[in-house]
Amino acid sequence: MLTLEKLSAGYGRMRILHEVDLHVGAGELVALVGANGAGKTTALRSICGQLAPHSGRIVFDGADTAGRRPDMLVRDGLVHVPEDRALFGTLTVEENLRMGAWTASAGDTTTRLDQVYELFPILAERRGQVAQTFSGGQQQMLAIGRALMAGPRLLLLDEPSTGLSPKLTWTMLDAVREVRDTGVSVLLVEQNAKQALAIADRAYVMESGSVVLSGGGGELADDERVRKAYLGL
Amino acid sequence: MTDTAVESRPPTRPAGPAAPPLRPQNRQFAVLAVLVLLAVPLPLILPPAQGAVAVRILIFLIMAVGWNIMSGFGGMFSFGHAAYFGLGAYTSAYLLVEHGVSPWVGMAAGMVVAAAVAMVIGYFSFRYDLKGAYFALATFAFAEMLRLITTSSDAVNGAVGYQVPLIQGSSVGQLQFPAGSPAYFWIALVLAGGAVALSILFRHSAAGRYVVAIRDDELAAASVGAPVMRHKLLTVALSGAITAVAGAFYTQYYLFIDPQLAFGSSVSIEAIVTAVIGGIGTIWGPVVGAVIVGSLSDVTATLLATPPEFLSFLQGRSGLDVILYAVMLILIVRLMPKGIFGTLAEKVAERRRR
Amino acid sequence: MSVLELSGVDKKFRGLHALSDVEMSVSEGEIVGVIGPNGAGKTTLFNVICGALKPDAGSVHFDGSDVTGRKPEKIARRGMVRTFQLMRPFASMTVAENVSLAAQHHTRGPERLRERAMEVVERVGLTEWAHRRATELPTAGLKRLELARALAARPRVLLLDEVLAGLLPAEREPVLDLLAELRQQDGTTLVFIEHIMAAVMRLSDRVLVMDQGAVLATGTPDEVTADPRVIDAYLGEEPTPHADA
Amino acid sequence: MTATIDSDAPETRAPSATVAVLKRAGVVGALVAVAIAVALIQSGSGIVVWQSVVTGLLTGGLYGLIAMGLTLIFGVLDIVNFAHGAMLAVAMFLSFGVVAVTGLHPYLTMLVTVPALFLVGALVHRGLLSGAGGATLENQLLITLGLSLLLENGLLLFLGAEPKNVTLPGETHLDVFGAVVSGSRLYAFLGAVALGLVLYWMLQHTRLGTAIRAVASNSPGAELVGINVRRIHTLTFAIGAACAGAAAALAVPLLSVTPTLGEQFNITAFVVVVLGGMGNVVGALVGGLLIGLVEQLTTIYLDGQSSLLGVFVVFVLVLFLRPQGLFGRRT
Amino acid sequence: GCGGSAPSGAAGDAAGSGDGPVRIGALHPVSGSMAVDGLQMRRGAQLAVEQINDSGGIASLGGREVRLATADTQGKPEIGQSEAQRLISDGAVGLIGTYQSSVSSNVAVVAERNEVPFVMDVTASDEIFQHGYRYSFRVQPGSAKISESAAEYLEQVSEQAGKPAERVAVLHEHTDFGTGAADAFETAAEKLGMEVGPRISYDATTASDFTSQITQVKASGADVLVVAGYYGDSLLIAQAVDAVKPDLDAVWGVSNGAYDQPKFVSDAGELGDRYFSTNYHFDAQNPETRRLREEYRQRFGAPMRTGAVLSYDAVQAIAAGVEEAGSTDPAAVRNGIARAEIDPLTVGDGPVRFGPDGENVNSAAVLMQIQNGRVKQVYPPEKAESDPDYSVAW
Ligand SMILES: Nc1ncnc2c1ncn2[C@@H]1O[C@H](COP(=O)(O)OP(=O)(O)OP(=O)(O)O)[C@@H](O)[C@H]1O
Ligand SMILES: Nc1ncnc2c1ncn2[C@@H]1O[C@H](COP(=O)(O)OP(=O)(O)OP(=O)(O)O)[C@@H](O)[C@H]1O
Ligand SMILES: [Mg+2]
Ligand SMILES: [Mg+2]
Repeated sequence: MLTLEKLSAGYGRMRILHEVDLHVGAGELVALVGANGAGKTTALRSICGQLAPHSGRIVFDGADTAGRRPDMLVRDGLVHVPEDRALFGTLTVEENLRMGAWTASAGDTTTRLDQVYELFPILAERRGQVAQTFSGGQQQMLAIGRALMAGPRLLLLDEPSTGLSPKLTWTMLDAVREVRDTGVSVLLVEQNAKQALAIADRAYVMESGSVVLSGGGGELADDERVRKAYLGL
Repeated sequence: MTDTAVESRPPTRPAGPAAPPLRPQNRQFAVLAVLVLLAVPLPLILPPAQGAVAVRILIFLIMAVGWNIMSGFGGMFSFGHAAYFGLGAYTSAYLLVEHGVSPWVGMAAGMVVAAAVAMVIGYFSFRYDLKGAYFALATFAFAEMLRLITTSSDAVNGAVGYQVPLIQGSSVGQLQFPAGSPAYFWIALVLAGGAVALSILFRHSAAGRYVVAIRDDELAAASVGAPVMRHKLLTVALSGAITAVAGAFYTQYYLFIDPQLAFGSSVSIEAIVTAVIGGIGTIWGPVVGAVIVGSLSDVTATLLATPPEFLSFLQGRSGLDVILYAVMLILIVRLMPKGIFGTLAEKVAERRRR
Repeated sequence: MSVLELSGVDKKFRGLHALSDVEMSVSEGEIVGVIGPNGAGKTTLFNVICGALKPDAGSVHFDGSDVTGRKPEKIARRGMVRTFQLMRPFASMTVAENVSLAAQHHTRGPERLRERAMEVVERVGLTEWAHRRATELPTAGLKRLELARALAARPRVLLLDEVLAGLLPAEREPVLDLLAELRQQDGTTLVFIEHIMAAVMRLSDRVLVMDQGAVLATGTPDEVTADPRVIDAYLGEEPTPHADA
Repeated sequence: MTATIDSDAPETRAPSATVAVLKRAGVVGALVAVAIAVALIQSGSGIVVWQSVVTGLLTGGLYGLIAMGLTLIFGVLDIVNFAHGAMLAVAMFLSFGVVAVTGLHPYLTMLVTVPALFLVGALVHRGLLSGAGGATLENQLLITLGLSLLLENGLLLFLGAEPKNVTLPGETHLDVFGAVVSGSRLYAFLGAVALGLVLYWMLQHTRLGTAIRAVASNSPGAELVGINVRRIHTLTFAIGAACAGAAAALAVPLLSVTPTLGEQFNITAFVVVVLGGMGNVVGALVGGLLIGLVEQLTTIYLDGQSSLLGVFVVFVLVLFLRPQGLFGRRT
Repeated sequence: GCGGSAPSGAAGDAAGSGDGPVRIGALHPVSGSMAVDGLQMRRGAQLAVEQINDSGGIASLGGREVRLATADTQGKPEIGQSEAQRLISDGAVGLIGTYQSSVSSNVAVVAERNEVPFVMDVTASDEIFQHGYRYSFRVQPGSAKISESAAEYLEQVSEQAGKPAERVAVLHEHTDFGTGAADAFETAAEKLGMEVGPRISYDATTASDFTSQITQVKASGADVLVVAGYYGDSLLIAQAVDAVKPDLDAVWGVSNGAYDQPKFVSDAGELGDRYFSTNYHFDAQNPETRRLREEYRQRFGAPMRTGAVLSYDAVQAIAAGVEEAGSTDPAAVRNGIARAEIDPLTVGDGPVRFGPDGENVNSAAVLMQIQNGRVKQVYPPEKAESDPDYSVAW
């Protein structure tokens, strides 16, 4: 579904990622963990087309994404939930969700809206509320809901548990798993390594812009080096 | 489980460039001196009509230097510099016509008044944290208020404005010379040179460095001890004072001032256009801009008044010169988004780096 | 004697309680680590201390005098200087100019100023970059620049916001050494926010743990890392098996 | 965003926003009432003040009408479009031309001016304002300024400066409790209200409108849901220009059509935009009415002063007290 | 050639020594908001030059031709000043212009310092003539003169109609032009025993509706409304008068930019009927004027305005000055102009003759009224095409 080949990227001349190789298979939930500033977000930004790579290739669904803007990639089914959620703060919940389905037909919009409301009932309850008055956790749900509205085939999630209480974190990660179970591939960036690894099929560990470890989710969770890389313990 | 060795970042430490001179202003002063010296014989060479254009260029230059200090170095985009220009013009005209005060004293008084008003406007705008387009519109509103108030205020002759009385012969003290006298150009040259010198001095002073840092990042500057409000006020005061010089000299050269000429929005626009075309936030941008903008309208007018053969169909079509001017304006901005000097300087710097 | 003292500090952003009733006291020459989950309010705390934000309630005392709500530049000039988590270089200036700007309020004359700046630049290891534009620096360089700029302002209390984040383990060492040396040689008091626990453990005399805008715990590094509340809120524990996992 | 959120705040905040707007509207209304009362004392003639109020509101409608396109552009694109007045002039000439050639009813010329200006707007945005050259405030200012000079003098060059006038067929005057209201002004006012409502409806209830608001609210976010942000920008600019087209057809019976007529409205329109809150079309309408009133009352308060003085004083006060405008949100 | 190739040195050299055409400089705003009038005036001057050449050029110089050197002031004083300088250094023996008082003020100074005569065609401000300039002349009556005539005519016409004006409301634009006219009118009217009030000023650049001002006039019970304004605002005022229908005996333009224009008649239609205007005006009784205006209409497809006729007269004045002086030395031309007498195509009390202050001693204002869709001269009787109809249309 998604393959990064020796991807280097960064901001301006500043290079953050160094020759990253990474793969997400169809229907796979892959976790990407690493410390603050390791470059996880930068990797996601490059994949979704916000950031032009310095070198290397990003192949999505068999095609190189070079030169494609995020809105084009959304049409192909690659949807990114950014770290800052990028919600439309002045729009209502329902408007946010409907905007999520910008590329979809009217019929799809209605069915997906129902699905999202079923997944996050709180959103249905608050459908008329303006997004910027939402709490952090609610905003995070809305962001994921909005992404699902586009009917993604590959979902990039950047720290969806940020700002969530432990309980909500589990709800969230459960939801992510449910999404995966419907056949959507997921690339999940989480600082919350422990929990991310628990649900992931496979995982990569990143440090200072490079992938330093990879393997099955469970395997990595037991790895001493992962504990060290993540918590510094 | 795959395992990759921990890679460290490749060492990308180039040998740094050499230290810049300790006093970069020295070179700029040298360039300024050369420019001034080159300009001195101009009024003797140029035909009188072009001599007048040259003086106009110098007035634009002073205005643009003033604007650039506040909006270029300081990043506070003023759309109301007519206020300071007008205060300079009116203060000197008022003192001269109503009280017979020498225009030189009037000029100094105008600088003080303009600086004070700039600080008041600035204080309120900064206090209420107006930024970007809002700050620009606020400065515009103040300039317009001054225009409207002078227009209806009998104390300064209302809409009629002031006409500077003609004297016989020439007098440096009265700042008046026969028509076409090179003295006007020379005095303007000294004033403009002084303005540029001030802007060089300011840019490299401790205050100037603070101001640039505040423009780049206000909070970061404050966090290392830059007194923000004080330096912003200092900047607008200096900017206002320099612009007032242009206003006072304008009055003495053109011998006539009215509210529209002094405080009209076209004055503010001229200051902006000149500085932006030249290169905002640079020492030489306003200089380059003044030469280009100041002569642009003359060139287009001359071209259209007596067009070359293949353009003869243009002769006498009104509005065409302004259209030409507008097209050039848009082209320059589109092609050189950092102004003529700014863009060229960047290109040179880039080439040097390679 | 405590050089920095916070009592009852409260800060709200609209409905968001970013700091609630924070008490904190730092003694002269002490090194205090501040940890806590993302969004716990650590940076906000620094912002309040240094005058970038006015607290809604409570007071900040520096060196015995009340500096609550004073302007950032006043506080900086008195000797309490901070760095920024999201680096904020002066984009139009070179590295050396960035640093000398911070030194210019206590240094006269361009030669002295340049010497000062170059000393500091050297100290953080940016000598090769001294005369390049600050924006050309890589992340690690920018972090160093943040540190250098703060040092150049001659701090007595230095507040560091994640200066190690983004540095390779190898790159962290000299910075840690520098910080230790600062206290030793100059007697600087350090308060630092950090997620890299190894550094927190090694450097701090005392650790302050924040969560949801409040102080969750304080103590020595060992005490804190053993505190179940801290493990629960920040460090995390062994994965708990989930319902259907 | 972890820290505590007051648990029931979200529910209460949505309605409280409307309450706040209503409260603000109340304050504004009260201030206006006081201003009118003072004017009454000052002038001593009820009918004069009443006529001023009516005239102020009618002229205000015209200002609101002209400001609507501007506020859309300002709010979504952050572009201070100095060429808006010139585009209005272009549209007025077009309207005049259509009336002169075909004898169409002036209001029907909207069928021509709106699409034409839409096209002009799209071309201007694509050609001049998008991309790096049009990125900074000062560059936008110079480009739109150059454009306004270009349009004004283009009109002058090809159509001459002779003022052109269009009369409304069947112009009437109504008597509203003693105040005189001319039909054309009333229709323009109603047109402004209608256009405001149409725009409001478009922005609030259509897919495109929601997308425009989405782009204004968070353009990276909009890109991430598949919206072509640049296209929306161009579209918004074009719609803003088309509003000038609509305004032109409504205002053409009221004004002498000259190449420079836009200058007169540019500044007032900017004041109205800031007053109403950027991007807020209904705010623009309200702001317009307010400015219309302020102008009229200024002439009563300050005899011999330009009515603009009052406008600027109000403008500066609003900027200081509420930089986000009367009905805008602070970002 | 262009300015750049003009010879340097004292102004007048080129003209004095050359034997090419005699250059007369014409400065008008042919771009910007005043462009219509500017263009009209430039063409008027052009027609004068052609007329002079057709009738044999300057006789005292052996039939040398005259040429018009034109310049666009853009309505800006500083452009006007540098353009004036350019024309002078290109060898102009005299200048005409400039329509706007602020531009004329600047050009007058340039003329004075270069010692080149400057004959103003349209320039309302009287201020310029208070400095004792030797080289400034003006063909049109000054603002004060027009206003005084307006008051006088008002008194006489209203008296004759049996409805003597007692209370006069004044509506004027708020800059130099309108305020000056209103001030002078007020002084003169009060001297004649009329009461002036209310006086209402407005900003012509922003005003777009005058209903409340006219309501104020209506409420005041004034019986005459004096309007001193430009074209657009005066038209709006007429529309407001039509809407409010105040109880007036007459609407009385003073130096008004609209009420004596054929264009106003077509733009305002019925509303403008019976409006009065006191202003300088082309002499509708003079067959020469008729011929000229006819030619203008044929050549340029628009009616010739008074401003253009004044420019025609101004060029004639300079040509007469050259003729009189027999020289192209500007200083000599100046003296020639001061001595010359020219038959004007504008209304006057006699030939154009300049007094020591530079003003045309025989300039005069005439009262016009819109009657049956035409602008007619109605007062004083010796200039009248028909009798004034002291009444209103509504
Ligand atoms: N817009 C930007 N411009 C310049 N540098 C940036 C920008 N965004 C991020 N960086 C830098 O790139 C580096 C990697 O950042 P990135 O956000 O990818 O890390 P991350 O692994 O997602 O960290 P976190 O866990 O804190 O989200 C950081 O050092 C950061 O400072
Ligand atoms: N200016 C502001 N306006 C509104 N909310 C803010 C503002 N600054 C911070 N916040 C919010 O306050 C909370 C605390 O933020 P703060 O930056 O202090 O966290 P932190 O502890 O430094 O987190 P991190 O470890 O991610 O840096 C966050 O929810 C943040 O979104
Ligand atoms: Mg991240
Ligand atoms: Mg932080």
